[in-house]
Amino acid sequence: MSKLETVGLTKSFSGLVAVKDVSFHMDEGEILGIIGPNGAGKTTFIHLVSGILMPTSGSITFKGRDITYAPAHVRSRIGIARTYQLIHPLENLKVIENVMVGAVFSKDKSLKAARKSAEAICAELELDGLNRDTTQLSILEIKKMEIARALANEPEVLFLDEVMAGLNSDETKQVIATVQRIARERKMAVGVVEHVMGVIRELTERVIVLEAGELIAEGPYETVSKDPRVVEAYLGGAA
Amino acid sequence: MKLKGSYIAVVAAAAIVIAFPAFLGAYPLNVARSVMTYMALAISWDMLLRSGQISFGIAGLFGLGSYASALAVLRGGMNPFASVLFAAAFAALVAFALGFAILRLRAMYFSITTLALMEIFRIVMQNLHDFSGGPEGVVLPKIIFDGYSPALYWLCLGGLFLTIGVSWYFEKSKMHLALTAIRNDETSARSNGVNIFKYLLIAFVATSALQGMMGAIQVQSYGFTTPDTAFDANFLMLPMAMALLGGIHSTIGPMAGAVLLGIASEWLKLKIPYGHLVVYGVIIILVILFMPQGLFGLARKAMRNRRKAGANNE
Amino acid sequence: MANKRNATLVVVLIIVAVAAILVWRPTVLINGIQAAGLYASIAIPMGLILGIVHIVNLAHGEFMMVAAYVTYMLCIATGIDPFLAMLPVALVTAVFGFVVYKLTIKQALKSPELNQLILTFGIGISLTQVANLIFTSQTRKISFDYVSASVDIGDLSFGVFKFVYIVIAVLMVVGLRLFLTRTTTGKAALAVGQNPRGAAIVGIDVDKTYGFVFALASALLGMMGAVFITTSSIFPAVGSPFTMKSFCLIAMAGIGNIPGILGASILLGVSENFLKAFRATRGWADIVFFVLIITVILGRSIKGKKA
Amino acid sequence: MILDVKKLETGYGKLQVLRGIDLSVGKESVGLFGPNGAGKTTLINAIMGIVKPWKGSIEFEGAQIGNLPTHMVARAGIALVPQERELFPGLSVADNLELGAAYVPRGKDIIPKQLEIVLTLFPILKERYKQFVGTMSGGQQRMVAIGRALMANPSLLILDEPSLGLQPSIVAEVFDRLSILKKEIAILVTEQNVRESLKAIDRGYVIENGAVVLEDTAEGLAKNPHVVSAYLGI
Amino acid sequence: GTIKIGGTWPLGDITGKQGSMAAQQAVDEINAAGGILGRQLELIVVDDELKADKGAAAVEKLVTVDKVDVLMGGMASGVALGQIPAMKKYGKIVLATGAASYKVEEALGSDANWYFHLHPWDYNQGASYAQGWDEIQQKYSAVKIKKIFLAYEEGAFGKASWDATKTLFGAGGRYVVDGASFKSAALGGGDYGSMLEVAKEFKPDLFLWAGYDADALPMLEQAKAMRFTPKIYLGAPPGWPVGFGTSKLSENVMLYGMWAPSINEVSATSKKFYDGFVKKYKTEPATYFAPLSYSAVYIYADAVKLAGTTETQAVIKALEATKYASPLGQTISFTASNIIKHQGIKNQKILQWQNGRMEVIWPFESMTAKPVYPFPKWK
Ligand SMILES: Nc1ncnc2c1ncn2[C@@H]1O[C@H](COP(=O)(O)OP(=O)(O)OP(=O)(O)O)[C@@H](O)[C@H]1O
Ligand SMILES: Nc1ncnc2c1ncn2[C@@H]1O[C@H](COP(=O)(O)OP(=O)(O)OP(=O)(O)O)[C@@H](O)[C@H]1O
Ligand SMILES: [Mg+2]
Ligand SMILES: [Mg+2]
Repeated sequence: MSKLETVGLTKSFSGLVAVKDVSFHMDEGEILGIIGPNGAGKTTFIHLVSGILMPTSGSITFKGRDITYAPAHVRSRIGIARTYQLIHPLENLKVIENVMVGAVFSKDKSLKAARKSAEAICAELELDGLNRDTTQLSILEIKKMEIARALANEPEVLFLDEVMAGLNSDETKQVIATVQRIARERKMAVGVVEHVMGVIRELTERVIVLEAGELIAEGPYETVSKDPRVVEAYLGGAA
Repeated sequence: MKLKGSYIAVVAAAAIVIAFPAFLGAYPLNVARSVMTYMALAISWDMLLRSGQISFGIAGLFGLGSYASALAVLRGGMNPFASVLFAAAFAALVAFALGFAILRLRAMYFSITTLALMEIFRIVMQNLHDFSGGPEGVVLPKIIFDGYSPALYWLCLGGLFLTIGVSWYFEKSKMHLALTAIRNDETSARSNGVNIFKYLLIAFVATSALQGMMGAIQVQSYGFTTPDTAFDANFLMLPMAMALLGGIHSTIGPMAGAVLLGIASEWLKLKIPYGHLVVYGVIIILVILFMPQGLFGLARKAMRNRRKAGANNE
Repeated sequence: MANKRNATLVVVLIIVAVAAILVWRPTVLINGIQAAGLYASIAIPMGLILGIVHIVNLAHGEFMMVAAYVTYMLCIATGIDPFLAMLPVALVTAVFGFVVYKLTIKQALKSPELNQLILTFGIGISLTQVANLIFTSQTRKISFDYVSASVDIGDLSFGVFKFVYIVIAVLMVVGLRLFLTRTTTGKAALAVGQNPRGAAIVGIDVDKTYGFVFALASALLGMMGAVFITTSSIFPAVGSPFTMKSFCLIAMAGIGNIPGILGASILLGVSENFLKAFRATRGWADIVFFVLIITVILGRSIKGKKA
Repeated sequence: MILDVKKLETGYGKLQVLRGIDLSVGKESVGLFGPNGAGKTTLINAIMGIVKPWKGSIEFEGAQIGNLPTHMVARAGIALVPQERELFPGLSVADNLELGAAYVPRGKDIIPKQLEIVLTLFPILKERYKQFVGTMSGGQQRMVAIGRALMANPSLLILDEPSLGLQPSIVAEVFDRLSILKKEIAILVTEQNVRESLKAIDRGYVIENGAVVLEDTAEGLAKNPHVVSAYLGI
Repeated sequence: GTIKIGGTWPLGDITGKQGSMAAQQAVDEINAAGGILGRQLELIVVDDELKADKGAAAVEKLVTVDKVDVLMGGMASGVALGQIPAMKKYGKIVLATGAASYKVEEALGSDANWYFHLHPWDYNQGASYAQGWDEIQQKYSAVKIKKIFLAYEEGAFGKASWDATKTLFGAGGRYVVDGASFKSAALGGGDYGSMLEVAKEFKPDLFLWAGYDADALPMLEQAKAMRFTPKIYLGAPPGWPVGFGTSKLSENVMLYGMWAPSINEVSATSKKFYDGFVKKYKTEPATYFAPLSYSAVYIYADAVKLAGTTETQAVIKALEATKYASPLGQTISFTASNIIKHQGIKNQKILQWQNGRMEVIWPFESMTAKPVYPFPKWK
């Protein structure tokens, strides 16, 4: 059964259609790649699904429940989490508190319980120095912290918007392995937006391709990456 | 161990403050009341500030509380003590109703709207001649405790303790996480399940109730109110300056700032009868320029450095 | 975005104006527009600073007060007309604004906005109180015959001099608009306002730009202060009510929307005078100012949410 | 040498990040690699005058620039594509690009020519010429940032992770462009996308923990086992 | 030791500033003449900052810390209201130089026999003007007043004036009274257009405005622009702008007040006060708060002399016998008002700007010039 499903999802910004009639679904435990040219609407799509933006038309269902216009915090509480393309640390909170936010408000945990589960998640991601200020973190650590915070929501569906961007390949591999493991353990559906094709190849079983807001291709990476439309619009000679 | 130590310190400090009337005269008690009133306003203002919302409505809610209490006694024959609670509840109710409209606003737009509301409250009180006494205000038949200084002091102190308590709760509970998250990054907060509106509303209603309560205590202690005294812009700017001076986003900072500015203003006035406000203004300027984190920030920094130095020595 | 905001203001404005004429009170429009000119021309320099340096200058009214006293002293000493004094006064206040910027505001630019707010509040207190020490709270005013210049239409006689303010406001709006959208310096100022670090990276001198904007706004305000003494008494606290008014007008127009300030001023000026025209509502005229501000701000936020 | 950095030490507050960096760039393209937090961006910030050097010297075209304010460094002929992009969100693409050139010497004269180059490289920017930059997608904004730096026609172009967030085809084009440019000007580029960037550079440095641990030609780096395992894995 | 006088005034305002200066002048004069009962006087002034809580703290300090023998001063009613609880608590003698609002009297209640109110209450002022205009109309048959228009500022001062005017002039049908409020320039207003329009339509014989000095000239200018020319143009601000008399527009404007330098011609005390003030401070007294505060010191000093002690009850007795020929051109003594027992001045003066000077035209015993009537039409 699909965890998350959209039908005819559309978003326009005063004339410019950023997401156009996108119907897609995500299943339990799958890792889905979302690729497409710059400005194709990937980030906007995640904004729509996570409730940061409201769609112009179309519908979104989560486990059979219509959530098209549900506010963001409600979606987080029922099990949709995400990270952001641009980092969003809460800089007046310690690292551990940053992670606790997810547990406290999405899962209504007490501060004590939240701290415990946050510590566990951080350990899993190999993030330490939890009493530091976020300004002292490197990019890798901030990204880990944001993944940890999203995981602390204990989501059933998780979107990662270019989390590996800016990491070197060593670091990327490490993050990929962790995400894969956690997704498997928790039977979580994960949507990954990336421009580094190596990541997509390693991580995902199925890929959807957006272009100019439209879903133009779908399937395993190997197939999709040979689709002439994808090659022309997105990969160029680089594939 | 450490926790216990700070508890003892807090209890001791509270005991000393409660015992003040035993060894202080009417004048220091009067100054203390004024300082405590500003302190409570500064703390309550800071509590909402922790969510990033800069309210310019302190004086408005303070004034509203003053009028609610005075009119409840005068027109409704309410007991003065009950009227203080009534004023707090009334301010909370008004804040609750207004909150639905204005808590969607941010930054300067929120500030201006709260400022405009304060002016509206003032103009309404000024124009409802028969009900609120118009520009000349209302005089109560008698003041609470018949003006007995220590009792007035304790009443005000009670209000302050309550404010400190609520603020402390805000610091230690998940309100702290919620408000800080909202201040730092609303998008991120929303995506992590924080119901922004709910927490803003809680903070706005709670702080408004405290401000209204302090207004009621003030009016019952002086026995009169007018639109100009109840909605005095000083109740707006000074608490802000005090909080900033002491260090924002904390309970102790606004307290330190209120003591410093409150006592400085009284002292300057006695030393420089003509022109003390010039020096007052200059002090504010200098403190902001040279202590941008406030007293508390400075202390925090010093402590951190000392701790670091200690760590290095090991 | 800005155009849309203005469009809303214009529509509301027209409705109010039509209503005013319908009940046949031409003076509502006359008085309203005269008042609006004064509001707008004081608020616009503040809007400029807020839009670019992102400082809410709570000493704004006090800056104008300083300009007014400078003009007053100059006119008393030399006997010249305030309109002639405009240029020298603008020069003085530009320097004054620049010095205040360098000595204080510049040092606090990196601090949170709240620090700047309280800083300028402190500057405001200091300026008022220094003026109070030098000049006392007793008011001063020079009379000029032309201030009472009058026009008769039928039974109706009204003063026309105060239209000078709306002229000044329009000139400011047009001038600033040309400056900000057509000149490189203007665009650079906007760029600095949006991202100072990015501006430095492309070679814009951020500090100089801030200083320049402050000086420019102070000069405009200085000119305004010079003309202000023709129609208004001056005293140390004369400026402070205008700080809040200006701040409100800017919020109503939306930050960075300078033409909108003029629109908001006209809307407010006319509505205020509309209420003042009737006995029953006269005392409530002040309230319209604040009610309108809240309405417009809330209205915009709801519309913004939907978009 | 166009840029000469000697024994540079600096950091933030009390935190030292760079511990004596020596680095030089001639009329060539130089790559700067290293793990997260190694200090690449800090080095670039020091060159740009965004952080002040504690010790050591920075020489550009024979003159010391270590203590110049950022805008003077830019006017001296260094253009930067910052890691965080640092655009003007409320200005249009057109204005952002124009400001890239407006404040460098003789910048106004070269605007039409440079604009041509930028718009050919990133056709989408031509389509979105009047759009506010703040409403563009992450990758589109990166293009504006690169375009803005190209507008200045600098003698030294510094790019801090230019490929971040760009789609593969555009990454390739950007590096193609750099290969052409390096014949005329000096280029310093940091990248996590080492594989792609090695095609466009002549030499490279690997920085770890605030110090240079390796310096070699592009071919040398490509064969270096450490580089292969840490940076060329994916 | 010295006899200590505690004064609270708003020192940042010209009224309080000069009030406190004039009180100091009186203290110096008395000390130079040997003091009272062989003791020197000492004036301790605390700024009330125009704020109720500050004013109350000032009273607490003066009484409990400085241990003064008497309190005096005051200007704003709002501050007085804040001070009254503290004053009641101590029962020290108070010589109030301000606080015109009847609310203050209500707050005092009838038992406050230690409170000596020098300044007239708002209703005293109104009654006094009604009497004044009656007498003027009797004496000068050309002066005929039927319609009175009051322009009043929106605050407490204006509102009180309006209430008093309505009851005192409106009653009995002798006068037709109308009015309109305006926002004073002192509080950010300064547009009188719509108010003047109403006034002009009403065609009053007497146009009276109750506002502040900041309103004086702009209102005249706008009235002129609208060609509004009542027969009597009368202002009732607490003070006038610097050099108002030098403006052409000021000619023949009438005003309510208590004191003007022209009173020097009819009162020796006034002249002594005036010359002393100018000599000491190199500036003119700008409002009546200076001579009033000066009077307060003398009245107290005389009472102590009479009582032969500073003991409160004795001094209260002595004060009740006060007959002080004040610089205000009238003799001050204390009689009952509506609620309190000790009200000093009850009547005001009607003056007129003539050739740049304020001339007293009523009461006739301190008259310095004849009224010019009607108010000249604009040229
Ligand atoms: N608020 C907005 N107003 C107008 N246009 C917008 C707005 N937000 C996004 N867009 C446009 O919508 C399109 C999709 O943007 P989006 O950020 O979703 O792209 P993306 O696929 O995430 O691209 P990238 O890979 O570069 O991050 C872009 O063309 C962008 O310019
Ligand atoms: N503004 C700052 N204040 C304090 N510390 C900082 C600041 N910027 C960077 N740092 C710290 O300096 C170190 C070096 O950071 P820098 O950004 O130069 O690394 P980098 O090599 O560019 O890494 P990345 O690949 O993540 O961009 C890091 O540990 C970082 O935490
Ligand atoms: Mg994106
Ligand atoms: Mg970097």
